[in-house]
This record gives sequence, structure tokens and C-alpha cells, in this order.
Amino acid sequence: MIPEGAVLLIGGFMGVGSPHRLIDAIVARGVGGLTLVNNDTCRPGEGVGKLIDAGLVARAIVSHIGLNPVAQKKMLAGEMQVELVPQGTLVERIRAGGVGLGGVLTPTGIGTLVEEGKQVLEIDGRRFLLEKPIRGDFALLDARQSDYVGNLEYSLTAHNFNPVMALAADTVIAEPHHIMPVGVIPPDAVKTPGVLVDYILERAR
Amino acid sequence: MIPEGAVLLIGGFMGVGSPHRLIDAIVARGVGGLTLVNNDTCRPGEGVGKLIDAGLVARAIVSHIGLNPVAQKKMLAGEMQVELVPQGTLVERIRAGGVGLGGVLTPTGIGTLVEEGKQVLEIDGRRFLLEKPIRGDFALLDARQSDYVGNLEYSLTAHNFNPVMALAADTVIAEPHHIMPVGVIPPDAVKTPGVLVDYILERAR
Amino acid sequence: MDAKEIIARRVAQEVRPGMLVNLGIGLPSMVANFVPSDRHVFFQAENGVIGLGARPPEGMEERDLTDAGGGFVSAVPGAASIDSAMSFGLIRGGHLDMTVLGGLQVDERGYLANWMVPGQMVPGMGGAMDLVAGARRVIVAMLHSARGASKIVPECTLPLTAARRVSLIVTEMAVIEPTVRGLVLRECGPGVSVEDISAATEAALIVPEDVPQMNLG
Amino acid sequence: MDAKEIIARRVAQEVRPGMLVNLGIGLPSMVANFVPSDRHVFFQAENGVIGLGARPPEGMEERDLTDAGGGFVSAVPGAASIDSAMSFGLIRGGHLDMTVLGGLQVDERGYLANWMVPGQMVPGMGGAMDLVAGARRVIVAMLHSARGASKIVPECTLPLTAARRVSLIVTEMAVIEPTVRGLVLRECGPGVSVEDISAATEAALIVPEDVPQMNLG
Repeated sequence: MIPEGAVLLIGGFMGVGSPHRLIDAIVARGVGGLTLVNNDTCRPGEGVGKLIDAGLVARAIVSHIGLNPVAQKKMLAGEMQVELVPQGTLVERIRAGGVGLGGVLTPTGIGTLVEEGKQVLEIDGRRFLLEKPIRGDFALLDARQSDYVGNLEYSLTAHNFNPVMALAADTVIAEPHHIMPVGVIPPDAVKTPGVLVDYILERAR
Repeated sequence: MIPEGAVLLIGGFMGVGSPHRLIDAIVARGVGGLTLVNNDTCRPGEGVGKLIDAGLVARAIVSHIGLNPVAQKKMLAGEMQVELVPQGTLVERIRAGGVGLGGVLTPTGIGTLVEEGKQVLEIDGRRFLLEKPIRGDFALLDARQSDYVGNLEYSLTAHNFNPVMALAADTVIAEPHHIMPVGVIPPDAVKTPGVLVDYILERAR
Repeated sequence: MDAKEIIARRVAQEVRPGMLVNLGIGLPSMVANFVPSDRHVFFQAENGVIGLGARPPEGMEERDLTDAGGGFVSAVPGAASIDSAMSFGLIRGGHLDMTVLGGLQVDERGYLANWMVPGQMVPGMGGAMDLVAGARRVIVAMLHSARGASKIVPECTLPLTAARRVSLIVTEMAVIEPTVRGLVLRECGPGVSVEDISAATEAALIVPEDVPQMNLG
Repeated sequence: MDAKEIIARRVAQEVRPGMLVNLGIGLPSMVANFVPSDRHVFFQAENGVIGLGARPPEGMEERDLTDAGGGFVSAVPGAASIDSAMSFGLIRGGHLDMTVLGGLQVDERGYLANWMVPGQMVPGMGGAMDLVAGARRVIVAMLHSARGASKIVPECTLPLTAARRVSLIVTEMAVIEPTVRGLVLRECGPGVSVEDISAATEAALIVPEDVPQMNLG
């Protein structure tokens, strides 16, 4: 389903809250030229790090690559483009893409390298960077459980980018650990409404 | 605690999800000159409508006043200033105030009266209105239940503006229907972390 | 069948399986009555629920489960509570497949005015501006005329809700599609002729050779 | 007591009751060990939990409960899970009372550089830029020197983390407060004289008449 060159928003923070079954499937199929949007590049052999090991990622938009020497090497060798984005800016850019806002006005990065090439707005005497929205062709999400309508619940620190990425891709695929009958998840427990989710694939036990 | 002229963010949508005990207390004390930020002006004698009946509101920032003839009359008579804001813009302006963003870039209102006097930015060929953040001196919230740390859960359509307003005021006062011992609300059920909440006052039965 | 039922029945035909749909208060909310339940449609109420159900039996109302008009509703299995930021995130972000709203005026550009009459009535836009700016399809469901005056006009004289061409106008007399070229008459209401519609419409209409009758389901 | 413990103990004195505190990975995370539990402090891990607790006993780790360094943690009673939007909303929005981070350089303006060494090491800023821009108090906890070179310099030569004056610098040798006038020496480390500090510091220091010893709790 995922073509060469697709932009993938993949949930997870150092692999916690990443859809490992979906990642393995992409590695198995060997779809390349991907743009990866994730908090980080994880570690070699783990989480989204597997996509980088396999040379499938042409461009990574992440906040951190420090714990992945393979990613460091590929970046320095010019084999993978890396756009480093402050974590809070990254999540707001994805949210802006998901909720139809034209950009993010953030104080983060003002006076640093992050400011380069970007528009700065002065609003009521304070300066803010204008950061552009990010959207994906696909969002690949980890979830604690779902129902068959696609309503999602997340677990502890496995929330991270997942609920926001669910808003910001043309096709949303969730990998819940369990799928429950419709009506079992109470409305107040739903963190991502099923109308946002196109496909669900249960995590293999 | 609330002084004359304070800016109050009050949760609720036509009175559903409003902190009724706190509203009654303000009416009883007769604190005036208030700025009211709410989805609407409710109905006379109900919810935030009571504050308007009592003549305590000098300025209302709301999306709708159509179901409150008292509010309509006071506005036309010049006794109460009304700033009408599209509902989605209103909630994002409060969120921006709460999460430290410089403003909201929204397509809503472009080409309408709402655009008047505001900056319009063209970003990648599309036009967006720059809408300013809103913050309050106090946020007064309704919640289904809390623990003694102030962690909040909300109920069904009583969520509305409450979770966002919890971020955007100097002092946050929540009115849960029940207060539970610490540890009873699981971390994944918390919608507003207790660190945001300064005071909790149980709804009288 | 009265005018409002004609409109509601016809709008219901626009609802496709699996859609997320927002119905405005008043006439638009009647549309739900004519959407078969096997279409697995989710209705959103912008005050905070996806999966809006019918009004519950008397005595079984829940104070914290209402629609955007403040009326008591129920929730279908698979419903989700959402806060206002998520609700309008869905609307503005293009996740809402269809919105049905009432109108005061629609003009030849397809622009809608429905939130105020200067000097007379200033209810406020509520969620209407976001809905019209953000929904994938915007359907205006309204009576063809008000107090003898056509509500379909060359150019809106009332303040606009959005500078966006709506997808479809459904009245008891006609189904009209705003296009780049102007307003195209697509269907005639029951017992109504093209001539009747032209006479009752202040705006110019593009009339194709064949204009069928409305399908009311 | 080794240098890192001195720093962690001294930083712990800055933590006031009821604060929300974010501790960076590495040295800063040691601070938690020296904050008495009766201070009712909540620790935030920016990957998504408020109310971080100690590492659980072996065999009781939960895969989905980690800190920002990816290490297993526990949650205290009253903890809350948060997603990244809420986590950084708290940080950027001024709801975080204190952040403790490591540093590569701090300069006379009080500006911090801690996220890259051009041409050598480009780990990325992670959450550091948001933390330094948004937290109410920013405390830099670092060794006074690296490879014989002072990390407290006249002007940062490494890329800045934020153009914001940090609140306090704590090293094993000194507590230094950046002010509008420059860097003020507030305390000396155990067994360290003002002269030792001046000699080990490349930046100019403002030295008050009385510079007490660090209180290590």
C-alpha cells in the first residue's frame, strides 16, 4: 500500500509507542526513498532505526539523532537528508497540518540556527518564528487498544506523537495491541476518534 | 479571590460543562467589570447568563449570543461590549495563550467581517488570518471528577472548552462533581494534569 | 409532505456510507431522520461528540450529553467525546466529510451568508464560519424564499460566513449546484417546474437541457 | 563526594515544594535522588509523563513507561500520561517551573549552547530548545571545565540553544547567576576558593564581597 517516496508520520519516542509490526512490514517489502517524520531516529536495529539501517529513508524530519550512529553516518555521508526540528515545534507543525492551521508561531528557536531562512513575526513586542505545517501521506500509529470503528486508546508514555499524527495524514493506519468490540471503549476514554483511522492491524502476539 | 475587572475563562457550551457553583458564588459576591470568555452567553438565568443578568460583565468574548436576549439588549444598549469570535478560532486562541504560541493562523474568517483590522499572511499561496492569543486571570472549570492533586476527568459533551482553558489562566479553579483519593484516577484517564490546577472545589450535591 | 421534510429528505440522499457529518440546528438536524442506519454514518455535534444518537426517552436524558443546540441526545456504540479543540481541529482540518447548514442568502458565486443581519439580529457565527471554511462538502439546506424574497441572490447583501463556494443548495423547490460558471439548476422539487424556479429566484440560473425531479428516497 | 554528586545535591536545593520539574538525561537526572519526597514535587519527562518515579525493580518494568532517555521508570500516585502536544504545551506555555539541563558552554550573557558541535557531533536539539525557551527557571548543571577548557566563556562559540538568559549555573566549583550586568559568583564549591574559580573560568565573573560555600543539603 505504501509507495516509493511516501511521507510517513510514524509514532514513537525512542521506539516506545512505535508500530513495530508495520515497520517490520515496510522493511520486508523494501520500499525506499521514504521521508520519515518521527521524534528521533531511535537506535540501530530498533523501531524506526530499522528503516534507516535498510537504507529506505531518504529524508528524516526529527528532533534527535544522537543515539543512532548509523543515522549520523548516513547524514554526514549525504546518504540521508536530516531536518532537525525542536521537539515542541515538530509536534505543533504536525498538529497544524492536521487541524488546518497555516503554520505555528513559536518562540522556540528564536536567536538560534533554527531561525535561518524562516520568517520572523513580531507580535505585541515579542518575536516568533513562523514554522510550516507538516502532513504525511501515511500515519503509522501504535495504540494500546482500539475497537472495530477505529477508536484508539494509548498507553502511558506510548502516547507521544501518536494522537497528533492521527490528524495529519491522508491515510491513517493504527496498530493496536488489542481490538475490542464496538461499544466497549467508553466515549470519554477515546483519545483518537475512529473517523480519523482508515485501517487497523492488530499487533501480532 | 476574584477582583473587579478580572478576565475569566469559564468552561461550558450553553451551560453544559459550566462550573455552576462558582458562577453562583460570583453573582452572590457581585464582583463587576468582568471580561467573560465563554463559548456563548447561555440563556438568561442559566450558566454564565446569570453573570450577564446581574450586570457583572463589561465585555464578553464569545462565539454566539443568539439565545440570550438579555445579552443582545445589553450589547445594543452599549452596556456590554461583545467580541464575536468563530468558535474554532476562539478555542485555538485560548490554546495559543496556554501553550505559549504567538498567535493562530487560521483560514476561518478570511473574506468576512472577522478579517477587519487583522493581519493576513499568505503562506504557500493560501491566505490565513493572524488571530491573537487569549489568556485569563482565572479559569473556572467544570469536571466530572478530580483527585486531590487536581488531575481532572471530564464527561461527554461537558468537555468543550474546559481542557483548553485549564492551560490559559494565571489561576485555575476546578469544580469537579466528585473528588477522589490520589492514585484512583489512572494516568491514562487524566485529561488535565493536576499541576495546572490551583484550587478544587467540589460541586455541592 | 411539507417544505422542510422535502429538503431534509433530499439532503439525506447526499450522505454516503462511512461519512462524518455535521448537521446544523433547526432544519438541518432533521436530515438525520432520513439517513438509513445501515449507512454507518457518524454524526458530529461540534460541542463535543462524534456518534450523536437520537433524543433519549423521557427520564433517560443525561445532563452532560447534548447537541450544539443544547438539546438532549444519546450516543451510538463507538461514539467518542471530544473537546472543542479536537472538534474544530476535525472541522478546520478537512476531516469532516459534510456539513449541512441553514442559510439567509446564497449568491451566484456560491457564497453563503447566515450569521447576522446588521442592525437587526446579531446572534454570532458560533461554529458556522469554521464549518463552511473547513468541511469537505458544504450543503445549504433552506427554504427557497423568506417573506416573499428569494434567498438565492446575485450577490449577498448580508455579511458572508466564508468566501468559499458551497457545494450544493437544497430548497423545497430546487437543487442548485454552484460552479465556477455560476449556479446550475440540477433538480426540480416535487410538482415544481423550471419556470416556477426561475420566477422565484433572484439570481441567474444556468439551466441544463434536462432537469430531473428530486429523488426523495 | 564526586563532582557530579556535588552538582546534583546543590541543584536539588533549588527545588521548591509543589514545583513541576523537568530533568535532562545524564547528570541532571541525578538531581531527583536528592530531592526529599516530602517536597511533593512532580517530575515531568517530556516524552509523556508527569509524576515520574524511580526505576522499578527488575522484572517489573513496563515497556510503555520510560523517561526521555528511554530508561524504564515508574509513576507516582497522581501521575498523568500526556501526549507530546500537551507535554510541550506545558513547557512552552510557562507551566514548567524548572528545567535542569547539561551544557557545553554558557556565556557572559547567560546564553546556553548544548545541542551540537559543528562538524563533530550533531545529536539534535530534542526538547532542549523548547525547555530553555519556555521553562520558568532554567538551571544548567555541568562540570566546570571539559578537557581542561572552561565551559563558562565570554561568548558561546557553539550554536546557541536559545537566546535567553538562563537562571543559574551550577558546577562542582561554583554557583553562578547570570544577570543583566553579567555573571555573578554566588557560591563556592566545597574546598574551592574564589581565586580557584576565577582561574578556571574564561568568562569575566562579578565577585561580591561575601561568597559563601555551597549548601549541599
